[in-house]
Amino acid sequence: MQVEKNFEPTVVAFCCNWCSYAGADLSGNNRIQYPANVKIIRIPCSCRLNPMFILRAFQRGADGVILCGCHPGDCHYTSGNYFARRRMTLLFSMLSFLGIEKERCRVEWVSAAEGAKFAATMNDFVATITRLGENKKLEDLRCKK
Amino acid sequence: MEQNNFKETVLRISGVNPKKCMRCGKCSGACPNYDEMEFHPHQFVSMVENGEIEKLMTSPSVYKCLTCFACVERCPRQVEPAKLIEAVRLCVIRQAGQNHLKPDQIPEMLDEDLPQQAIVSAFRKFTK
Amino acid sequence: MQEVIKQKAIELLSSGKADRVLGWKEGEFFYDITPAVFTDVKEIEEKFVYNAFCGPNFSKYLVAESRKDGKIAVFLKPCDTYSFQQLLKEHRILRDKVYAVGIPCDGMVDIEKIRQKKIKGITGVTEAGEVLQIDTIYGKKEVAKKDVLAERCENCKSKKHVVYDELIGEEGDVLDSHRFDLVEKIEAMSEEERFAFWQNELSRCIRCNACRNVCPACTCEKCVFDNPASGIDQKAAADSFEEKMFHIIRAFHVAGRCTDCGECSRVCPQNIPLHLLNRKFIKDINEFYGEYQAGADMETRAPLTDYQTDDCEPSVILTKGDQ
Amino acid sequence: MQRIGVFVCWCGSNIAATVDVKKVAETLGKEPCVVYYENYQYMCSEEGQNKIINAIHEHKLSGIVICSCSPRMHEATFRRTAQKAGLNPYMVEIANIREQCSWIHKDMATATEKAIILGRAAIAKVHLNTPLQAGESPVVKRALVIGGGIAGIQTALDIADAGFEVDIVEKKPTIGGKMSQIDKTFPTLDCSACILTPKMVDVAQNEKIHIYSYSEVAAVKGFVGNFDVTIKRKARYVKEELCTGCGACTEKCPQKKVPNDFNLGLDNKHAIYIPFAQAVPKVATIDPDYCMMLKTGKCGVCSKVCAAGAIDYKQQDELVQQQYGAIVVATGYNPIDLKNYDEFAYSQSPDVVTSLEFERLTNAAGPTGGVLLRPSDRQHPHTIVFVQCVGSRESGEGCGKTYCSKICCMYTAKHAMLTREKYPDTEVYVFYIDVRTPGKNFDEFYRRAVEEYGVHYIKGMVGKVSPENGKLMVQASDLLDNKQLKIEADLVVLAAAIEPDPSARPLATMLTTQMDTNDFFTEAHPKLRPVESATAGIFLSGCCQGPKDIPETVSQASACAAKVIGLLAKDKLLGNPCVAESNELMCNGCSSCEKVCPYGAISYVDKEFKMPNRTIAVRRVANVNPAVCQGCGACTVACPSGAMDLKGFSNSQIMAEVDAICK
Repeated sequence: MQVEKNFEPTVVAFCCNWCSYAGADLSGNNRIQYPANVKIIRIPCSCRLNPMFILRAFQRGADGVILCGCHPGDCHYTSGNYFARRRMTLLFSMLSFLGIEKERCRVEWVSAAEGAKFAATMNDFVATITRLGENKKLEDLRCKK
Repeated sequence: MEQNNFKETVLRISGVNPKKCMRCGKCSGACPNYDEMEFHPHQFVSMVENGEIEKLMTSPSVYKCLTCFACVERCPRQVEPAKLIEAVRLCVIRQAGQNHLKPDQIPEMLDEDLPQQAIVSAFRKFTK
Repeated sequence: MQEVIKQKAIELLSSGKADRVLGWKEGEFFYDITPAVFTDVKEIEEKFVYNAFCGPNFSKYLVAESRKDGKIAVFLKPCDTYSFQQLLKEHRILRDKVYAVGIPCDGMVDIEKIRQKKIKGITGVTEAGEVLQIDTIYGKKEVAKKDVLAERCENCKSKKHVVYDELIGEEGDVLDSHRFDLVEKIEAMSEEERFAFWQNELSRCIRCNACRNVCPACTCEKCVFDNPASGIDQKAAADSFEEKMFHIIRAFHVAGRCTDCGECSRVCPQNIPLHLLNRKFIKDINEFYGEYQAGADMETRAPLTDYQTDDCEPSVILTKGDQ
Repeated sequence: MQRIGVFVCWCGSNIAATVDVKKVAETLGKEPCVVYYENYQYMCSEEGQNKIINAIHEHKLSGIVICSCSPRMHEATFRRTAQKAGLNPYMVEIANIREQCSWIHKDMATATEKAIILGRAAIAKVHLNTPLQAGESPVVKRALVIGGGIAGIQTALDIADAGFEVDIVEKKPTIGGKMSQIDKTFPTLDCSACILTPKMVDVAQNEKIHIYSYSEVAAVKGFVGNFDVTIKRKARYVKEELCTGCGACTEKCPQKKVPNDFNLGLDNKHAIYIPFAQAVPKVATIDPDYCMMLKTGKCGVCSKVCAAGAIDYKQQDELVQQQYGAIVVATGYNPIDLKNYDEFAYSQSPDVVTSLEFERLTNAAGPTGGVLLRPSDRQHPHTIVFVQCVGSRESGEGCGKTYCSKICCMYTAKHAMLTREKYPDTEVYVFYIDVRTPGKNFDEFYRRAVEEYGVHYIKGMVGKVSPENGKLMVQASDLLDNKQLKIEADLVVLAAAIEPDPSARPLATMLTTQMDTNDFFTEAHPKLRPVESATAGIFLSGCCQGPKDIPETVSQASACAAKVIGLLAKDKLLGNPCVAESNELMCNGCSSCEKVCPYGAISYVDKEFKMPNRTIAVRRVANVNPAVCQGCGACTVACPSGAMDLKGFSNSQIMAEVDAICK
């Protein structure tokens, strides 16, 4: 795919309040850089992420969506991320089945102590999305300005 | 068979994971033929883990094991030492002759009166 | 078989075991069978049918019917019993208001498949064992029934009735079907091919909502697509994305609850193979979390309301090759 | 229509050095419904907070957005500020432009642009915010302790000491638990009864404590602060309030062949019994499986000899209903059943005993009067073999437990030491895999057993025990000397693994608390909340949470009491208002949400709905208990109709944020 030179992807990161949002804060505290393309939305738990939100993001022009939550077994609510894991696995599989680039969505477990991992994950994810280029398959054209 | 692959071979044949051993010695405690052995069941496990297979292969201990499976039965961590010993024995057999018998040697050994089944089982045994 | 079932319907009604009977009657055309609630014997004698076009799955009607006064008798084909039990499991049907009669089924016929055999002007179809005798305005024709079975019946998953009060005929078995073959074929395509395939299929969607309206898993009191507060309400598909979004969300909503009854594809006026989306979820669930058949029993937890601590990670999708 | 105020903080230079705060404020000021904007050096300072308060008053703001540091830092601060100004605290949203913007970006243009987008998302969300009120629920000032062992006793005493009513439910006829069966305690070797029974008396005499002995919890409803518990008082056929515990009945009862469970079946008791002399309550109990009167209607001796007239053969099980603010689980442990360890001949020889049985054999109040005698022939044993780790630390594929039972190393050292002290002519062998002695004075204790008392510690597991000619042949390997030993022993003592009491599993279901695969209760956090369960208002004390020795159990019991007191001291509980809420009109009653709720906060009710044509339909709908819901949102996604939504993180709010970011 031809990558535009100055393509700046829009990446939405859903972070659970207890681990990953804190992990993102920690990467800030430690001044570890990651691209400004990433915009974080705080949710109480990874299990709060409705697949609808991911589709909505793509519809409105996001190029990549990533969900970060507590590591399996460490969920603040004991089992939320286990449910999220099943839901996301099935959703991603379906998107891939429909021919959507499967790298556009990702789930990563980031603990409150893993500031460096958060930044590394975001660097890698943004690089992947930049390589994939603009999300055309899932975009609602009406929303394009 | 390559020499340095002995450990891998033993692990593959036996399906045993010696890392599960917690060195409790219940296998050796349970072994009815302990006194006859140079290396005891628990040593088998640690020696396999340390890769000292050749030492085991040349030890008579391998043949002192009665294969009673008391150690397998009693092991609290399902390490199954007897299966390791059996695997070492197989290593010895395999190394000894690769194939004791080749198929083209069979016709000349045939005897009219020899039952078919005996030929087949002999072939199995000697090619092990 | 039609007579046996008809007599049973009459018996249930006249004995007072049921106040209403949910059965099939002819619609506009002989092959266009519609569900009907019968309340008197005469009506049953005149109109009740059971033939190779009785596709409609009654389970969904029972959500409303079981809440009315009196008891309703219903005839359920093996695959219908799965939907019925799934709805029981979700507390959508009041069990004690329903008298369920399991009836045998040896496959429903797809009229389109007969037409595809260049048989035109069809005026009637009669079953004669393995063969269908077709009356047309050009004379009589014959086709083998197995050649014109609906897709879901070709790949019938079960002849077993999982729940009933009474069974007509003998109990069948769960079958080994090849229902995932086409899903596997699509999985084996390249990403671009898959996209093109679905683009071609889904772009035909006219958002008539027939698939949703017929689906026995879609019994929501208010559907998210009709709810302005949901943020995804749509009355019509404005572009290609919305078709996808509609069908992805619909498939996701019924994931783990869809019994693979195939009604969605049966009613689609645009012949979109919608059941493939549901089957993809069923196949994934089976592969990732162990075999699960929605509606097969009342106890097993639905896969999306359950988990194992060692479930696979979503990244499993990435490593599945190009699917 | 909202009237929104935007406040951009510089955080000194932390934000202002990389983000053009003025531009952010001005740009966001142009957003719809934003009627006021400002930027200031330190928004969280008193001066900054006053600016916010003034702006709320002056511009009649209905919602505010603060672009500042992480909400994990100052969300609570700014919510209080809003509240001071009379604005609902949940009308505040924070855009995190420090940790997630200025600190990670270097280019000012990029950072400013991102800060604006983050601000926009916060504004989009606050548009849809609604004032939330934290629900209040009253607290019943009474605690329930389930289990009357040392854990339950200590917790109850501490709670009662703080002035709250406590009920103990104990399934046995007396409280005391396992500790009452133990002879001496390590590492100080003080007599167990001497330290336990005074506590039991304290419990009995404490006006705040009520004991339901010979009782079980039958049902639990409700939630933190308001549990509704049904207690089943099993019929003991003796009127508790009349019985004086004189013991006349137990002496005269003709049925003497009842296995004495208090002595683990090592001797017999009567069909009417008091478990031991210091039992609390000291009340007789009839064993209905053995009492001739109850079985055949012929006897009645106890009734005749009872001067108090306390015997009541017609007594029935009784259900008691009681409200509690907090529930403490202290169900304790049991040694595992050794039926699968036939290599140790436990079922073949009475001289192979568990450690708990050994305790009874050495206890002055035990079946042998404290003289160590073999159960088989009542002879003094001269060689005793102790086997450690029986059923502990196994791979989990067999019948044993994967965990270390923790207490066995120490009590075995104690047994070995006491035996050598009392009977120096006895040879004592301890077969161990590892000796684990972390604890104050623990390793010293073990070393004393070896060095001063001459206990033979041998590394290696026993492989086989076989009874031969009245002796026990113990075959084991000595791993360090690399030889196999055959010891002719008189008595073999097995340190059986301990497991949670079987009553714990059904109790966990009733309490909607979580358990691990070994049936130990799971604590809310393994490090920081070790005595609370994940379910609010349910606390864990003692071995029900994991293997523990007495000192550890007592300290956990007191910690548990502190948590309970903290809860009961409140008159009202203020909930987290960001909880799930079900829209009854849309709910299908399908139970999907209930299945994913980790707290059991969702229940179902049949509700009447007015339908067209004046008809009424009854539908099953979900009901969220806001006091129990913790606001994770799992239910909102499980709900197919979208009836379930989460306050503070609603579907529309999150989608508004998505839209603002993706624009």
